[in-house]
Amino acid sequence: MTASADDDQQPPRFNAKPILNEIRHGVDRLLNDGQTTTIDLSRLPFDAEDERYLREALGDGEVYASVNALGESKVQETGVAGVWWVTHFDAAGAALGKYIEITTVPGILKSQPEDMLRGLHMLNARLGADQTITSVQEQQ
Amino acid sequence: MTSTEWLIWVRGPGLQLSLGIFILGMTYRIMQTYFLGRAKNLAEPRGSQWLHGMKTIWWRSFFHPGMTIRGYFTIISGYTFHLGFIITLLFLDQHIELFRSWTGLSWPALPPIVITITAVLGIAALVAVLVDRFADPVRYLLSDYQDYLCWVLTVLPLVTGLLLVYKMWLPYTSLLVVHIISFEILLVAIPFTKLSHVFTIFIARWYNGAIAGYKGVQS
Amino acid sequence: MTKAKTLIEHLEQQGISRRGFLKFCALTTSMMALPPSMAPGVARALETARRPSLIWLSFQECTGCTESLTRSHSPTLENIIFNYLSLDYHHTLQAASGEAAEQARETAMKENHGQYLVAVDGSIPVKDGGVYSTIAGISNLEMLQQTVEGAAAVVAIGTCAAFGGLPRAHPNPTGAVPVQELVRDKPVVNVSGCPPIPVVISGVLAHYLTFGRIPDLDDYGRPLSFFGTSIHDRCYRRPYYNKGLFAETFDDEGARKGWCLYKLGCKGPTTYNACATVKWNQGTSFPIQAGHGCFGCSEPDFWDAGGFYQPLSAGIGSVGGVAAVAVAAGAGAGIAAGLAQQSQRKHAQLQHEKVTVADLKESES
Amino acid sequence: MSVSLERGIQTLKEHIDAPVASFFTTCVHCGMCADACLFYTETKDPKYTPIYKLKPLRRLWHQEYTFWGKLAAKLGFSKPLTAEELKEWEPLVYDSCTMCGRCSMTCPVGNDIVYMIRKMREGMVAAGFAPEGLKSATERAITIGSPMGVKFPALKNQIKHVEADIGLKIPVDVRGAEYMALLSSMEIMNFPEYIGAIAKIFDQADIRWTLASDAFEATNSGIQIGSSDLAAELVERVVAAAERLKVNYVISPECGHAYTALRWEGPNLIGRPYPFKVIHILELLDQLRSQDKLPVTGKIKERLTFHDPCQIVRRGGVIEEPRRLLEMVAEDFAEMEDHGIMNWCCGGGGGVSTNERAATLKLTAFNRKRHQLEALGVNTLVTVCANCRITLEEGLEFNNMDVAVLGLAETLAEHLAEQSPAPTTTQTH
Repeated sequence: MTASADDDQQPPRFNAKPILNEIRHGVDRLLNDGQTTTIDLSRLPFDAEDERYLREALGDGEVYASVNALGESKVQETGVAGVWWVTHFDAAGAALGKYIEITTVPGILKSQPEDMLRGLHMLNARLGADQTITSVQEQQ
Repeated sequence: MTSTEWLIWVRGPGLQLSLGIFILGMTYRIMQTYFLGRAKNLAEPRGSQWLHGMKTIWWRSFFHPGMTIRGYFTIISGYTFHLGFIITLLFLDQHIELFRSWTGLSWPALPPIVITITAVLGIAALVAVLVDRFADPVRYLLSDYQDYLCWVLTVLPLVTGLLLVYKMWLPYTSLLVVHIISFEILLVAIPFTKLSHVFTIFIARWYNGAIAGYKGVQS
Repeated sequence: MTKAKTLIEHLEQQGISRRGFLKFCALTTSMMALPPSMAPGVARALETARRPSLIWLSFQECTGCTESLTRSHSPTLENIIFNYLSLDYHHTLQAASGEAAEQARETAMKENHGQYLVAVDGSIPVKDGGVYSTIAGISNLEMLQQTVEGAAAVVAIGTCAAFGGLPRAHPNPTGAVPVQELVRDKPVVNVSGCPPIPVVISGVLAHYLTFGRIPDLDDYGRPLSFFGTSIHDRCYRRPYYNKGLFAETFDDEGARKGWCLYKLGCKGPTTYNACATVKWNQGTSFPIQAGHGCFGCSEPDFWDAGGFYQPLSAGIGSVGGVAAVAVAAGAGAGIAAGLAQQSQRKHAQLQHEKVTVADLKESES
Repeated sequence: MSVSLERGIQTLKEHIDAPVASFFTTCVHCGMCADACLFYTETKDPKYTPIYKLKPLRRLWHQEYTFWGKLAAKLGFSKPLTAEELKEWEPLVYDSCTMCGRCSMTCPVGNDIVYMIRKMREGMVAAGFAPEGLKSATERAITIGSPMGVKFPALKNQIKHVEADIGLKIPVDVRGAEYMALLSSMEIMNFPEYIGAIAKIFDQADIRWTLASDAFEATNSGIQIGSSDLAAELVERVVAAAERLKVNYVISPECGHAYTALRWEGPNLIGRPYPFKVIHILELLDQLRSQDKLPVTGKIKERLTFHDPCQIVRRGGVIEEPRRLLEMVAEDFAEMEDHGIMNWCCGGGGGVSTNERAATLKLTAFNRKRHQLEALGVNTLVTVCANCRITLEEGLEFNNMDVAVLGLAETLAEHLAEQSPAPTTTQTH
């Protein structure tokens, strides 16, 4: 298992720091060009030690959200506004993917037109057929 | 053949074959030389052959009086190369594991950065002696194809080893195969080229010391 | 419920929202080892993706590969992929058995001729006409040839199917061969590993599903996105290797400190796989993290590549016998040659004709 | 059978032994022997690199004694040795090698190069490739008894002069004497002072000695030309005389290669150990010194140095004796930078001085000694080899250098303190 942190022979964490640097550049891009960045942490040699370091460095922000779609997804803004932890879980609660998104609002939080349409149909069905609203999207 | 198959071959039969040829060739060479024999010296001796022979084996390793620039260059580049090569060969963890798999013996290794330095110094010294072999009229005259062949055979394990450590040129597995093969070719070549001096130098120096020592001279 | 024609339909039938689909796309992108920026592209491709038929053939194998897949997260993303694919034949997983099972295979082949995927786990014995492994009286070799004939592509799952694996290990009594030695005219993807990482299996299937073609492959026919870097290169213990800090035994100070396992036989440097990044059991750990060196199970001939606990740089097999024979032979031949030459010299000395003053005079010019 | 390439090769094969095989096996072509050779250092011509002078012998060894060499030769990949090649190498083996053995001292892998040059010359003689000067000198040595053609009557004549000079009788053919002294013809003709010198010293030290009328010549041209057969014939003469006169010791004179011939090669040449011991005159004088039997008076005030004859010092093992003796009579004895076993040859040893063809090269090689002397700034040079002495004098004269060359024995004799009562009077002459 991972060595204890006080081990003086322990080499410096070699993944957390470059990621932190990437986040910094991502925030800068978001501010200046509005360009968003997503970092897929499951594709990097990234372990609990790295995550602890990163969470400590970024801190906790103001927003926390939980999405229930195809299992749970947790969205947590970090202490750096615009930087979000996004973790996807399956129905059994196992983590499937872990991302850092640098954006104003993570896409998973936004309502999707297809889902809205389904909602509209549901409301149409409930309120009766006299004044069915057909969305522009559907007309197309 | 895949590079894994190559790796299995060079670590298994290849290594056994090359080591076998090396040991066979070297034993052959030493025994052949010794049993070629020499005439008994009937003159009354003034000194001990054995003692002076052994002393010469030792003292020929150092500078001697009246040495010239060529001599200093040879000794310094020679030592740099030989030490670089031997330290690299004997004190890299991976190499010690090879010797342990052969003999069961192991010893402390040097840090990889030190081995990198010794290997680079070894290569630098080899480059220097090669340049000198072309530049120095004496060495150029003495050199034959074997001198250049042996140079290539000697530098290859060092260069491929460095590339391997720093993961350059080829994928690790292929490069490991090339590195081990270069070592095996070197092993096979030693008994049949001037590289056999790694062992016969002791015989030659001993005879030199013994011949002079018989007359009471420490050569 | 009618059989869904596209993935979207399939997901909708399962009551999965668009949000769920986007999450699925993000995870699939991740699974295919593509950068997150490609997720929208993946989503677009998946919206129109066809639902392919998958025929899974199990030959000389241990079912470990299927186990790996089915024992992964549940209900998983992999499951969705498998649910989405029409798994028409898998004799371990399917309900049907006997003739009905074989019929399912033949029906799938007929209906989807030229479009279905074939997954193979296990190697194929070809010695003695392939008698060493048969299913329903059909030899593995014959079944493979039949099934592959109308396939769009073949995925060799596990090291046995990809490289021959354990059955092909020396002395290979059944003449086992990997899929790629028998299938030359179809694209073959090798998903090696003993077993392969489940997400890699599903990642390859997802790639085919998403883009309608097989991913980019390395020299061994393995998807580069998962097999492009060695375990060693991605190993979190790599800094110890660079510093020359090695565990010497499994319970020494170095082992406790998590030093490099090279000397304990770790094959990480020569092994290409995604274990060090994707890891196993929902990303919990992988062998090196658990304190055991890599076996190199995703490489060809890993069973014959020396002992699992022998360092990579050590020789395979003993050299003592060779050395003893060499010393004896060298000494024998050397002594014989030396003595022969000595007697030649002495003979020459006996034959020696004395140099006389007349000889000197003769050569005077 | 006459001289021929075949006979030469056959002879070389007789001489390739374990040391030769180990030397050639070990050579790494480093070229360090070049710097040890005065023919290279004074000309900078790479062909004078000592190991290069052995190239034909090396080829033969490789083709006949190594596995791959033999195979290559059989398959025609390497051409056999030719007479032309040996002829081409003749000047390298004879003109540019004094067999001083300095290269053998510096080779880092321990090759005794001069050991092999000596063997190579055996083959050269048998193949008919030896310099004319050496051949005629050897002929004279065998047929007349001395390379310079000196016969006993000539020596007798010189003895008369010496006896008149010093007032002592020189013993000749004295049976049962303890020591039999030998001379070199160069001493007889050019430095007869030596005879007087040892006579005086021996007389004072009560040494019973004699000369032999049939074996007074110590030099051995057979060694220089490199023919063991001829060298053995010359050694046999000395051994026969010593046995006839029943002496216990044979004294090797102030001559370099004579010492090598008598002391180190002799028993091996004739194939049996001597029934007597060979002692160098310097060893004997040093013994007398340690026994206080060599009283001297007065010292040379002038700064002087000592030239080590290679065959006596480096190849002979008589190293400290001349220095101890010289210290007795020299007030300001300074060593040259390279001295003792690392000395530089005069340039005339190993038959070079007898080889007219090498005369110019010899003078070029002398520059090494010239530089050594100039560095030291001395005007007196003592040596213990008549051949060195001649070569040095020639070189000094050629370079217009004002340096006096002295023999050590005669220098000691000049400083001999008269002892009275002299116990020598009891000796019967």
